[in-house]
Amino acid sequence: MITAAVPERENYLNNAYGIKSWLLTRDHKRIGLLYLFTVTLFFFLGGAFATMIRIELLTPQGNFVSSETYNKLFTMHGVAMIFFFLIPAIPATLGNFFLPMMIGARDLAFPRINLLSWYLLVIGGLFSLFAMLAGGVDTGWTFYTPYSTTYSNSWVIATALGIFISGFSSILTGLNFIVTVHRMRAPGMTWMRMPLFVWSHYATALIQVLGTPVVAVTIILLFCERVFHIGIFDPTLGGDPVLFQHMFWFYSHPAVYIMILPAMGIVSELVSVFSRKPVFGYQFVAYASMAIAVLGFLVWGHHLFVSTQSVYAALVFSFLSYFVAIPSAIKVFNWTATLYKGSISFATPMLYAFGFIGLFTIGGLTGLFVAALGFDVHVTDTYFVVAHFHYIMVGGTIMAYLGGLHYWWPKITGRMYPEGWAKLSALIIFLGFNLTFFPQFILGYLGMPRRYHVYPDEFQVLHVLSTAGASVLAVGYLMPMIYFIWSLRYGKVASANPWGATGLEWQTPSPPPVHNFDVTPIVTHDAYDYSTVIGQEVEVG
Amino acid sequence: MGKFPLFPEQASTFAPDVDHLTYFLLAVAVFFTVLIFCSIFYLAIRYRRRSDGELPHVPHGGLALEIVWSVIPFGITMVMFTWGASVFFNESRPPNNAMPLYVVAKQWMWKIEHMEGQREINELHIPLGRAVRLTMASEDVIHSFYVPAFRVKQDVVPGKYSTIWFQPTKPGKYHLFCAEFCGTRHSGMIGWVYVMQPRDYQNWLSGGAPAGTLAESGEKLFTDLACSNCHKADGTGRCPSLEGLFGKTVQLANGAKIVADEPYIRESILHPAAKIVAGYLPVMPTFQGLVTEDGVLQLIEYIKSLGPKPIVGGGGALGK
Amino acid sequence: MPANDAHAHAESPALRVQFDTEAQQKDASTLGMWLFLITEVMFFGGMFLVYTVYRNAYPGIFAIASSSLDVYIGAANTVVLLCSSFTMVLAVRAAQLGQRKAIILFLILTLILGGIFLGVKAYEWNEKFQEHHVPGSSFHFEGMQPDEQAHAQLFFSLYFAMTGLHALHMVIGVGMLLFLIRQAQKGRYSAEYMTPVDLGGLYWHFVDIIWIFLFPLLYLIDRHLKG
Amino acid sequence: MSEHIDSVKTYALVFAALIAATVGTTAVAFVDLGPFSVVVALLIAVCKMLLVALFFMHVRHSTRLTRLVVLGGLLWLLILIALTMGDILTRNWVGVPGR
Ligand code: HEA
Ligand code: HEA
Ligand code: HEC
Ligand code: CUA
Ligand SMILES: [Cu+2]
Repeated sequence: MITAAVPERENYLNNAYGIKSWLLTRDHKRIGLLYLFTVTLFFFLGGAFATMIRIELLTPQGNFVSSETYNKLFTMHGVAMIFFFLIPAIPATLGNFFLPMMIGARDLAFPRINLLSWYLLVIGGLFSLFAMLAGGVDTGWTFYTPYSTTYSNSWVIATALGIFISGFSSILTGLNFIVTVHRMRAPGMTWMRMPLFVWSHYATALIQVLGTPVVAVTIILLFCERVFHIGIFDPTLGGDPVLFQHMFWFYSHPAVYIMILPAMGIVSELVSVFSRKPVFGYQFVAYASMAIAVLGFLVWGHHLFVSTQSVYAALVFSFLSYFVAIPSAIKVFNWTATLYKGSISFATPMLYAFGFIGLFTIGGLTGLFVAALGFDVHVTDTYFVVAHFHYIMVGGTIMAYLGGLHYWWPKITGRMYPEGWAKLSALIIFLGFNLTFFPQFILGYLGMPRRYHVYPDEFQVLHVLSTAGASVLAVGYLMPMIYFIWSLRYGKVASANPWGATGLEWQTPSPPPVHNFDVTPIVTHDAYDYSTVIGQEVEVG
Repeated sequence: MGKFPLFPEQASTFAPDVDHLTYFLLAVAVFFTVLIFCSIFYLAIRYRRRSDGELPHVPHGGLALEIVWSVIPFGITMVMFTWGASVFFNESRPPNNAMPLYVVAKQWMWKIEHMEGQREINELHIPLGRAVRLTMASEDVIHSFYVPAFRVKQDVVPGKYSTIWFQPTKPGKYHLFCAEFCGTRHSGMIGWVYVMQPRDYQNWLSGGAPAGTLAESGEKLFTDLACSNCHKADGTGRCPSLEGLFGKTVQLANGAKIVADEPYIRESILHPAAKIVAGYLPVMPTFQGLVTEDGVLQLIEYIKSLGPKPIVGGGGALGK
Repeated sequence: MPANDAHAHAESPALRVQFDTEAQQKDASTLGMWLFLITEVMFFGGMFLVYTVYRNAYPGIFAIASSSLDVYIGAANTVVLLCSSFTMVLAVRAAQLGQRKAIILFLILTLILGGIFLGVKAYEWNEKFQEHHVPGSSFHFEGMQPDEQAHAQLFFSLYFAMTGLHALHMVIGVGMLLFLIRQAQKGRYSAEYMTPVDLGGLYWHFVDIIWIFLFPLLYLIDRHLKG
Repeated sequence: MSEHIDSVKTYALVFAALIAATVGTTAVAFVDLGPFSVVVALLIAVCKMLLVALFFMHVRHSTRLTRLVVLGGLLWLLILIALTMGDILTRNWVGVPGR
């Protein structure tokens, strides 16, 4: 039904060769791949730390590694996963690659700045990596003072500087996206015709631009405090340690929406394409992204419920936390409603989308649990919270990320992935995931504190289940690694639009030419108008 | 392994409160999770793609529907908020008749001081059925006092006092955890809470050989640190008398008024210049570095013992 | 806009390949600059937050510590910086009108004024060193108890952090001015293409605004107490 | 291009106003206004900021989007400070230490 791309055609991959053509590229697509490579490395690094955490927790006595090592393991796990994997994961790889294409632009507004952001991530990553190899950090990914400033003997500064530098990577990416969306849309691409993926990246970019600078300045103060001991966060010198927590979470709560919004964008695309219907309530879903981005800034204090924050502040933050739930609920319901009377395909990306919706629902609802003050007092700093955020970040974001990778793989590489293996791994990941993290809800409610590597015997059964799940999960994650690489060579050659999708990125050959489109497209339809592609030949190339 | 519980023990008055809230939250969560999962399963199978070229009809979105599924969840969340907040409010305000105890946290142990002078490390003995109020201080980093069976937790932040209270309802031995990451042996900063029958508790109290009550230790410190040189009982000289100070409203030199509670007295000892009593000169030296957090607590207890006033819990009255 | 990109690109060498028109390119750069300035607002915002918190906690000590700063030097430096903003805006205006000589002249004036500001700042800091008002082990503030010393030190920590960060931005601004002057000398800017000067102006004025707040917050706390 | 080019006179007037405000804020700092000292100092600073932004940075002539960006930035700064101070200023209200 669709013409196959001619392999010899010049595209962004074969227009130049050699390391230099990659390291100095300004093509957003190549930069996207550089990011893909980088964040994958960090994912497996973080995964290796997770593996060691899970092995350690098999026995209650804590006899696999020492306390010190264990503390470093979960810290470096959190740092690698959050700052160097999940925050850049979707925006900087798939966002970088597809956002310009989806709005019909030749590139981002500032290609050189885009390349610079990748270098910043790499430099920041190297700093933190150096810290990890040189001896590690043991403060937890939250760097609470005064432990991190006065008491810890580990590589706090190098790690924090790494995060500081990579923060600028995030800021510049966000800035680039906002300008691109405002100024680079193809003729006819009005705001209400933008794919939801673009909307959600726009909302994400707002958070990156408004939130990240605050964590940057917080890290500077942490640095000053640790090096010069000036008292900003040190109670013996008149400082307030809780102030650090406010500043940290002012960024880090919105940052969780940096991690989830792009994933929601992907899911919107997937649900639509594989039901062949526009996303139900398109406008509501688009505005919900913006609402999440804005409201997300008002709730950070829900991480401080037992921190000696004032009772009144706690009430306000708890109250406001519930407002974020509404736009999230709107999205979940609209995705579900999209299926109604659709034409639903069970291709792998769609399986991941289903997985996302289900696990995000559980993760999100347990977010509402912990936003309830009386409940949170009991479970904060226990495995309940650990389970909550892994449900959203691993069950949600990574599912969507994998879904997106499968969905766009043909466009990125010009090759199809093997469908059978992909379905199998999606299933393994789903099962392994639940086995790993569901027991942690129970553990948490029973009172198992987080960041403990020696724990009372009665928690062992659940920990063993969790570790078993993690091994299944590891297998599930390794499979795509293998078959994606395999497909580069042996995969079926992909056509321009294998899924019958409407996005502009599918109106150009796979892999796309250097400047994305041979002719700047003119947009005349809403996003997701499938009557324009189904039953009609797509002429490309 | 042995034991394999799925639900924690209920051993304080808060435990049922929190658990009821949990049941509600669970019910909501199960309802929506089942709803979403079932809808997806049903719709995906019912409307699966039957032919490659099929193009479904596009229904129009419904504003009514959007409103329904925003407003209903919103209503539910407001119940969650109110319920959670009311439980929390109870947890935040100890009753006036609560039995006071002091806790000093440090890397990596819990030190507990009873009024009668008993000191314990990583153990806390309390009588059944009596509300207990802990005033907690940290000597180094942030720790968090957590007893899962009581469903309570509160951070202990260096540089200030924090308060936690509970009323045990079941005799037994319960886990005490440090829940805030505090360094290498964070997972070793654990202990036990023993809830005893009041009679056993009395026995336990008289069992040890305390060096004297907390207030008596404070009195000794008061002389050792030479506080008594300035602060005379009759209030003569350049210094205010501390008799009956605790719980009183103090007039400050800058015009403000403040109730003399534990944080105020702590501040008066460690940062005397911060709040000057009206009519006096800021000549009191700071005792920071000269007296430990335990010492400050003993001094406070001594000053409390000077007063005719009963201990003011601060509970009940909102603000002033 | 669309079809004749190739044509537009051949016409104007400053137009980058991802843009269709110069207007689009300029709009994009300006928006990018404003967004960057917003990140700066939040960046300094963190400092202002810390300042607010501690000034609220230790108002008295902050007033005393603040009054050891020299208001007159601070005020004079404010004036210097405002002058530089004035010359900067004139440079932008000259660029808008395509007066190449005037651009260079005003940029150089701005540079000189910026240099004076930094010089005065350096002098003030040097004084602090001699008075042992620099946070650290040798910090000492006359006539205060040890615990008050710590709070005074907090004031000076914020003083150095805030003025230091501001000065860092000034230094970057000076580098930017040097670049603009070089380019202007090469005749790169004209009435049609002056985006870099325009953006440089925005940055310079922003740094000025930060100082407009730093001056009262750091120098003018309860001045009437000491006179 | 539809650019506004302000006259040198406008700029000079704005500049004069800025200098006057600087002198004013310094002078008024020596007067005891009690708690209003801070308020006055900040008000003057805000006025100066507005002058610089509106005239020197051309916000007066700029697009709605630019204004939105500026306002957004200030609003976010306000959120940061207001909600944090909301905690700090209410800390002793319940009368229980640490709550
Ligand atoms: C991507 C990451 C992500 C996301 C999206 C979220 C989303 C949410 N989070 Fe979570 N959270 C984290 C990552 C994330 N969180 C992390 C990493 C931590 C711990 C950090 C640490 O301490 O190390 C944390 C911790 C955390 C806490 C602090 C717990 C503690 O330490 O004690 C709280 C408290 O309120 C909270 C709440 C919420 C809420 C209300 C949402 C909401 O946005 C959720 C909204 C979603 C839904 C509500 C589900 C969909 C809706 C329906 C299916 C319809 C039905 C709905 C209703 C009835 C309303 N989170
Ligand atoms: C994006 C974020 C992200 C992701 C993807 C994950 C993924 C996982 N996490 Fe993580 N986690 C966090 C973010 C994340 N986590 C954060 C922020 C914390 C808090 C840290 C803190 O307290 O400071 C945390 C804490 C945390 C804890 C609590 C530690 C404690 O409090 O004591 C646990 C325990 O089970 C855990 C487990 C896991 C597991 C099993 C996975 C699995 O999903 C991982 C699966 C992946 C793999 C298994 C990789 C496959 C590769 C291989 C198998 C190759 C391995 C190679 C060698 C072994 C040489 N995580
Ligand atoms: C040099 C004399 C001096 C010494 C020694 C001294 N104080 Fe004081 N103290 C004062 C003065 C003067 C005041 C009143 C001015 C003020 O508020 O600082 C005061 C105030 C106080 C207050 C607040 C009283 C109120 O009415 O609000 C407390 C509590 C207190 N001191 C406790 C102590 C303790 C405990 C010690 C010993 C560890 C001590 N003081 C040692 C001189 C002293
Ligand atoms: Cu003490 Cu953890
Ligand atoms: Cu949060």
